[in-house]
Amino acid sequence: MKKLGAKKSAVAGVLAASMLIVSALSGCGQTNTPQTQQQSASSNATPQMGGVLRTWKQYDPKSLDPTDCGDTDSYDIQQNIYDGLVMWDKSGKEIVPDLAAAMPTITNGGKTYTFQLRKDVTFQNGDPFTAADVVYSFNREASKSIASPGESYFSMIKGMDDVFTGKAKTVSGVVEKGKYTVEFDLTQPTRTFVDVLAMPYAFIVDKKYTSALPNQAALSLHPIGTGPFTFKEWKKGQDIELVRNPHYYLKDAQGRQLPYMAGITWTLGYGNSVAYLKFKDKKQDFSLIPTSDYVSTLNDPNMKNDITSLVENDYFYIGGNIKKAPWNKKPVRQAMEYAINKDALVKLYNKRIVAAWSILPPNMPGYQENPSGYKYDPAKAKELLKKAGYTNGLPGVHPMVYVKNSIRDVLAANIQAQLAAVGIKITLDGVPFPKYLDEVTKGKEDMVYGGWMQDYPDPDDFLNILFNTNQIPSNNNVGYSNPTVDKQLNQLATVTDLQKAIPGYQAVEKQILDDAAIVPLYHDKEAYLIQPWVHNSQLHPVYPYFYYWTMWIDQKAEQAATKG
Amino acid sequence: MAESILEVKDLRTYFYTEAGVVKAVNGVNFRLEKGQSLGVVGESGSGKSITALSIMGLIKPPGRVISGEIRLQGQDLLKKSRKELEKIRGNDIAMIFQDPMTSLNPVLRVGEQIAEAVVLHRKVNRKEGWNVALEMLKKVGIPEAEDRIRRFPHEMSGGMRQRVMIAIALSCNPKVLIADEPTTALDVTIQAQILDLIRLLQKDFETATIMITHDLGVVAEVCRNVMVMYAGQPVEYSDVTTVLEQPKHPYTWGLLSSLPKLNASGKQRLTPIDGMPPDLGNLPEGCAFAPRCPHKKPVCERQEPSGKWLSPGHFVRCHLYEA
Amino acid sequence: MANSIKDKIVDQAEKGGENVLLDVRNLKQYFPVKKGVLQQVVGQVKAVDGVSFRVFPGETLGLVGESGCGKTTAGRSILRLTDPTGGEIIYKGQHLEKLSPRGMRPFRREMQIIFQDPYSSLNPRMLVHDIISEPIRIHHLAQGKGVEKRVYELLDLVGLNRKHAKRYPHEFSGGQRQRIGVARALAVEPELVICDEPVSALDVSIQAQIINLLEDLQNELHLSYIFIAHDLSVVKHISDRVAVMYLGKIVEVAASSALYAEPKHPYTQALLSAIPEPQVSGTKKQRILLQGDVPSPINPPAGCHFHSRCRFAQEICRQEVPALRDLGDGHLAACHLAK
Amino acid sequence: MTRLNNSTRLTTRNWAEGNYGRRKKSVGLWGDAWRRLRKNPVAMAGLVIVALMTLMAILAPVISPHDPNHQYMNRGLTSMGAPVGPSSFFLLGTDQNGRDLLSRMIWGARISLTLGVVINSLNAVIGIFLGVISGYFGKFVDTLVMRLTDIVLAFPFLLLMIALLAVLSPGMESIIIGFVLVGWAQYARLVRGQVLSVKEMEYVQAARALGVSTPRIIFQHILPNVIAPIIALFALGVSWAIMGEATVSFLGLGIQAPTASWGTMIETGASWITSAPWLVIYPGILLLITVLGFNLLGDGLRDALDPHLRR
Amino acid sequence: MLSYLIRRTFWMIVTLFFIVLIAFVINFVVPGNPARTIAGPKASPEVIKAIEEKYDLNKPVPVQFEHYFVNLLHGDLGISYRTNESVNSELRTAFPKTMYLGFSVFFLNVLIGVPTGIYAAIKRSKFMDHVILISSLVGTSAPTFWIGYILLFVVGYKLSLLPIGGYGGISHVILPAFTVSLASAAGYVRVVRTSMLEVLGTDYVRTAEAKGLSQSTVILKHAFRSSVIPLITYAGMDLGTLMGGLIVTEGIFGWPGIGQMAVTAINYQDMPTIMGVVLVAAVAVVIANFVVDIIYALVDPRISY
Repeated sequence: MKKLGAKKSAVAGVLAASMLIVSALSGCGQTNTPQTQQQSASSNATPQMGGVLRTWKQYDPKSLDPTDCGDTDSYDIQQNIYDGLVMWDKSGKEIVPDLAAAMPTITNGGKTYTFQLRKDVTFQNGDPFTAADVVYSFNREASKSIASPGESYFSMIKGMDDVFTGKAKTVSGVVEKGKYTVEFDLTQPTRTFVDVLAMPYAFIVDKKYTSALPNQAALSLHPIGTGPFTFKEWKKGQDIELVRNPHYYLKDAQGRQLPYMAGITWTLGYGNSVAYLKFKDKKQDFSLIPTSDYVSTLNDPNMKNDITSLVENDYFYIGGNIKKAPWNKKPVRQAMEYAINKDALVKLYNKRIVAAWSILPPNMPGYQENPSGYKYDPAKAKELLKKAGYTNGLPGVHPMVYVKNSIRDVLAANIQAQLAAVGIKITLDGVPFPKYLDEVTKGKEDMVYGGWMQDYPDPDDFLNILFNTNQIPSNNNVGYSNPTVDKQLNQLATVTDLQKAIPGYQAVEKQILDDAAIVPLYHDKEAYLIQPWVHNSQLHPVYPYFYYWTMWIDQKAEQAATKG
Repeated sequence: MAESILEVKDLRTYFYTEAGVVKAVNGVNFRLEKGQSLGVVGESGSGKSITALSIMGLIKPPGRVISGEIRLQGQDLLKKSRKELEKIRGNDIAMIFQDPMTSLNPVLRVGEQIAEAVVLHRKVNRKEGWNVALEMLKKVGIPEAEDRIRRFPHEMSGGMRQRVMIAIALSCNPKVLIADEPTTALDVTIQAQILDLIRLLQKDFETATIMITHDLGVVAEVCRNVMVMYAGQPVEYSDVTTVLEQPKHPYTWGLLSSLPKLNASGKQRLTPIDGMPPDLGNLPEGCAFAPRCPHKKPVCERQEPSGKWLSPGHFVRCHLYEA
Repeated sequence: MANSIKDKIVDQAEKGGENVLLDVRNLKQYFPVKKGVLQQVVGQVKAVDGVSFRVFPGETLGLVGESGCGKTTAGRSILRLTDPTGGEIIYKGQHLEKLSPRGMRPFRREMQIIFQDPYSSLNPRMLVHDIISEPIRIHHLAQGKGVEKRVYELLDLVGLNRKHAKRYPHEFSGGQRQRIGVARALAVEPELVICDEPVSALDVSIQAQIINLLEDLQNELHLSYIFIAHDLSVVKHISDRVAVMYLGKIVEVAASSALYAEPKHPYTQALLSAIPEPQVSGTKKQRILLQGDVPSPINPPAGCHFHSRCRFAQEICRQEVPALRDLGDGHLAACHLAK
Repeated sequence: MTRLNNSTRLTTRNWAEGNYGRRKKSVGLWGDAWRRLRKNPVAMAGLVIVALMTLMAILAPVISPHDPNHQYMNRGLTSMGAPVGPSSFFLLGTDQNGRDLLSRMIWGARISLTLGVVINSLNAVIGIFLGVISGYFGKFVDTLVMRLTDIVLAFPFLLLMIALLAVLSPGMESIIIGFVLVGWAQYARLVRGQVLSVKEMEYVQAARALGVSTPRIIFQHILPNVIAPIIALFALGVSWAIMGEATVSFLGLGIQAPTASWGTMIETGASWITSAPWLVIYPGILLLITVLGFNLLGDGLRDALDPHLRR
Repeated sequence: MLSYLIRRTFWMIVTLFFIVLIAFVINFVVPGNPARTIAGPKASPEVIKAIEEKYDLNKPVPVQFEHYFVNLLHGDLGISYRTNESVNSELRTAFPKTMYLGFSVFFLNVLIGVPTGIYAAIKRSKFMDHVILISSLVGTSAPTFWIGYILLFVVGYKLSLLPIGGYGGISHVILPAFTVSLASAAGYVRVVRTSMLEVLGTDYVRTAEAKGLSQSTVILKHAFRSSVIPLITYAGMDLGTLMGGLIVTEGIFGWPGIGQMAVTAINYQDMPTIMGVVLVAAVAVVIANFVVDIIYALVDPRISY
């Protein structure tokens, strides 16, 4: 779902704002594995209790109400306050139970999912957690008055859309089958249903507490969930404080009550460069690395060990609008595949990205390095243009729309120069994210430089959503349409075992690239700084943030470092 | 001879402008006796106002008093420090300016503007200062003085404001009062009131007065002696009757014959002075008036006349009387 | 010489002769005073409040009074530089007060004005030549080379040098600038010139030059003047007849010699007595000191405007507005008591 | 950025009456102003800066050592893709794209000056038109125009620009539109005030008495006499526009890449202050000097053309 | 005076109405459907419709304006698209912080501007006068954002003298306030100098000197008091500029005021918030000008309404 530009939007609306983060996050590690490159610190050291993590965000989160968790900043905070029925494990490859006691039993040919819930869970205010809360939460998500932007993720649940459109009062497909049993009835078998349940929109709220609130916004300002940390205070523009939930239901392997840390404080409001300076000054435990300081940080013996990185499940691309000339000519599109020297982009981005020759990112099931075997060959590009009938390059000047930020301006300028070298003249049209959305989701653009980030690790999330004809123009922005591909994608979506679907997806990916629907450019590498006294700072592979509840702080080391 | 209060000797005040040195006051001499009233007459640019400001020590850059003596009861003011001068200004010498509309501070009450000088020079407290102010307002003939003392200048007419100015000037009982065109900005009926007042107070306070004006009529009304100035120099000095009735300098002749006479019967053509006043930054050689003088001789254009006392009390600076 | 003509004019005026150049009847010029939330008009400055007089060809009518009496405003209303509130302005038998700007145009050639301030009355961005030639071109009084010739003629006429034509106004002294102003006014060959304090900003010696110039031009070109001034001696010198104004009204009109010799209105008397004269010996005239200031023209005293300061004021003066009466020999005064 | 200061004129009191000025050979008021300007070393410094910048903008193709858009992928970037510092080849170093910074700064002068001049020309035309109408004819039109300027001037300028540029697409045209929507009000207010005072001058009365037509009065007698402060405002307005463009670009709403604009250069360079300080320091200094130049010149012109100093 | 107050208030309201109108027009010619922005690309048409209904976006623009305006009359600025919270409550948090910074700037401006301006006027045409004038122009010409970064880097990080950004007490406010003040204090210097020079040349200052008052009395009691009016005008006008300076500076230093709120809102095209900020800032400017006019009347006895 995510349009990148938008990255980091777990859900829908993404902001040009968080793009700053995009430009900054990115890794250095040469590894292509999802494991984070951890600092020296000791996986074998014993976790300590206590200590407050001092972290940072440039902007206030959109909301602390799960129905409005439209951006990763909100998600990062909400995941500490709320829990869902299921969650991604640390590898990011598997869904594991969270508030559910176990994975669901699937019956009725894949249309009925039955969850048994944990019985030892209470909300942070002491209310017990029961199946009624689950039913309430899904009805709330479906409610028209809330108009949650995430509602359509759950369209496969029976009656969800009916509630949303006002045809029904309650969601018929979410049924309380006992105090600790919930049943979901789907309209059709859907492989990705459990994936969707791990999204923040499916976080469970306290029915008793939430239904008594005077208005919807109140939950965002006074959130209560079952999560490891309890909300304390949100001073707009200044900071957000969470404190440890002593009644959290999870314990670590040694039987210690989680979470370890006494609290988390996000200071808000200043930009990346300031955060970086504060980190260097040891006033902050976490920071992104400003583009400009990346190289020097890598070379700084005091800091290079503080860097954590990971290749993200996203990809960036350029493409012409296939509905319009001259992009409707395949040789023209293929010429573009040969025209771009992706290594130049990697270099300009200080090697914080990896060159992409495929649509699926390296950590995605079904990843192939270069399915169509394209390479950088400007001579070939010119030849192909000639073949399409353009001996002196493409006629006209083509505006390329993209979400503006400083690093994308740098890359776009380079793309412009590279295309010009083979005879394709473009102008740059960097715009704020809302305007970008407006252009591409209506298919108005001539050329687009865009991106996509996963919602869940399934090729369906990239190939089906971006290239199925039925997604024109809302997500299939380039207007790619191939009946064979459509047929295959529709069929693959109903295959319940992902492993069985992968060869089919690989064939589709090759076909799309053979048709030169888009030109893949690169995948991001997430990279940021974490102080050495913060341990277990494991990145969440699906939404690149931390599992805060397993992190711990070596308070002596912190004191020693900050005093010195 | 009566006691000399103020004596000015060879005063020269020049302005150093971009266009050159402007000799605004170029050798002024006079003596003022106790209780005497001296009229200084001349056209614009004759240096009469600059002379007054020089005496007050209020010449600002680019102007500078470059030579001369200004003796107030024997003490040379030009040798005084700024602090010493502040003690003398407003106390021993006071001044009234031409435009009563702009000469009072618009944001301070009238009483305050009088009282502050009293408090400063007479070393009394504020309350006494206000009492003096009230008394002065009554003396200068302001009706309902108790009310007016609290007013701001803009709430008063021009005539009233000039009375306030006079009250300020006389509040510390100065030995010398310099009035720089005090009635020029006023209407003729108000002018008559103010001149009357000045005459009255002159007697009352026995203040020696220098009345600067371009109006020979005003001089005739209030002054005993007259000094006629031209191009920064006095050209004729005498008692007022002599100057008006038996002037010796061609410039004084010219001035008088330029004036339409009120009591003349029938039409008489005026006899103006030809030409224009000289550029003070570029004075002609010889007598400054020579280019306009109908009686000029060859010597006038070569040599400056040194001036001559035709009789005790009648001074003329003209080659006609030098031999 | 000229005197005989003048005498004839005065004679005519006194007898109310037919040959009137300009007849001003009951002229009013009010300016609104706005106040309040919606800026409603709460009062009026009655700058000119019912002024009537006549000007005869070739004469000089002096208009005197203290500042704020309305003499300048009256001059400007006559020229329609402001639109009069009421009254009639009849020039050579034609009513001017209702004419449109276009309709006024022909009369712009006939009536001209000379201003007081020699600094603000000349456009600093124009060469003297252009200042003087502008009216010539507008009224098509000459073409081509003729324009230049005419400019030089005018410069000669007012006593300026031809080479002055290529200079800007700021390069001239006050007296010279006033001459340029005169040349501009004369460029359209007017019959009536309103001289609005033309010499009061000038030094005595220069003032006399300009007065002489104005007199010479009158004789040469048979001009009529309305000479507005506050300096009574100048007015007496130049005028054939004099009208005295006080608070928007004319209080006395008479032949110059008669007015100065025997003023009838108490205000005129006080005014004349207040003039300081540059003479010491001879008879010192009795000074009449007026008390207080001129009242506000927004709210003038009822009855005779002057009663608040008049030493002869009686009950009738507080009640009734005195009319301008003929006291004989064309000597008019607006006073209940005057004889 | 600074809003234009309302005329802060210096008046010297007439320290003495009369005409002391030396008679010089005849020069117009412009010549007079030029003479006064020449004696003001600070203003002349401003003029020199402005002249140099203009020259730089015009001669950009000739004097810039490199193509401002050429990306030196090897020579202009380190192996990690960071900009390289000043050297004999890149006199002021390169930017993030490996482009020559000096060349971009030189070409940036074109953008800044073009914007400054275009914006202010439009502002001046609109402002003079409305100001004259408002000041000369008064009444209803005056109320309308003045209320409009009040409203425009009551908007916090930068906020309005941000909102406007968020609506329009970033780029040169949008910046011009935005700055003109706001900028004309300063001119209109100034012109109106001037017209009001000039209208009452006796030479205008004289022109009316002579039967000069209204358009001619406006164009011949009023406009030439209100033009002086407009010229000063123009110079200050250029500095305002340049600074404004830079600020808006800094907020990411300015000129599109890859066009070399100083504001965008500073914006993208701002975060490089620790590792590649030349990226932000040199364009910043150039911007400062240019704005300073126009400010100095504008100030000097205001003094030189101030009618209060004349006479 | 009362009728003046009423008239002035009337015009203030008219002005504000037009500000609302203009702000509204700007915001509603925005390309793109705010509902789509809120909902995100994957949202179904139903979601978008629901969101449009929720935010009143499905009505014709005049109706939207009427609703907005009626709510505004009740003091309700609407709900933020981004946070779902009332814009009022967000402004209530942010505006005082902008005021805090703004008044700090004002304080610095007066503290620096007034004495320096007076000093320059006294030293007219002397060396120090030129130094002050030129440095004030350099101050005005320095880009705020540029100076902000450099100060932050040098003073905050390299020298560690002051906190590196963020909201807080005096130590936090110094750098951002100084950044804005650097440009605006220069204006104060120039205004004070000019008006002092003008007043120092007046007849009544000469009268004061002729009374024998000391130089300091003449300058402080007679000259400065009457030259304070241009300063007040300037301060009132400067407020709008100040707002601009604050927006940029708040962003650099992480100051949680309305400037930062505006920039965030613009990134999200959160129109109710943008309008709220524009309105509040405009109202602040309009009210400040109103106050300036009142202060005029209090300071200058010549002005009566």
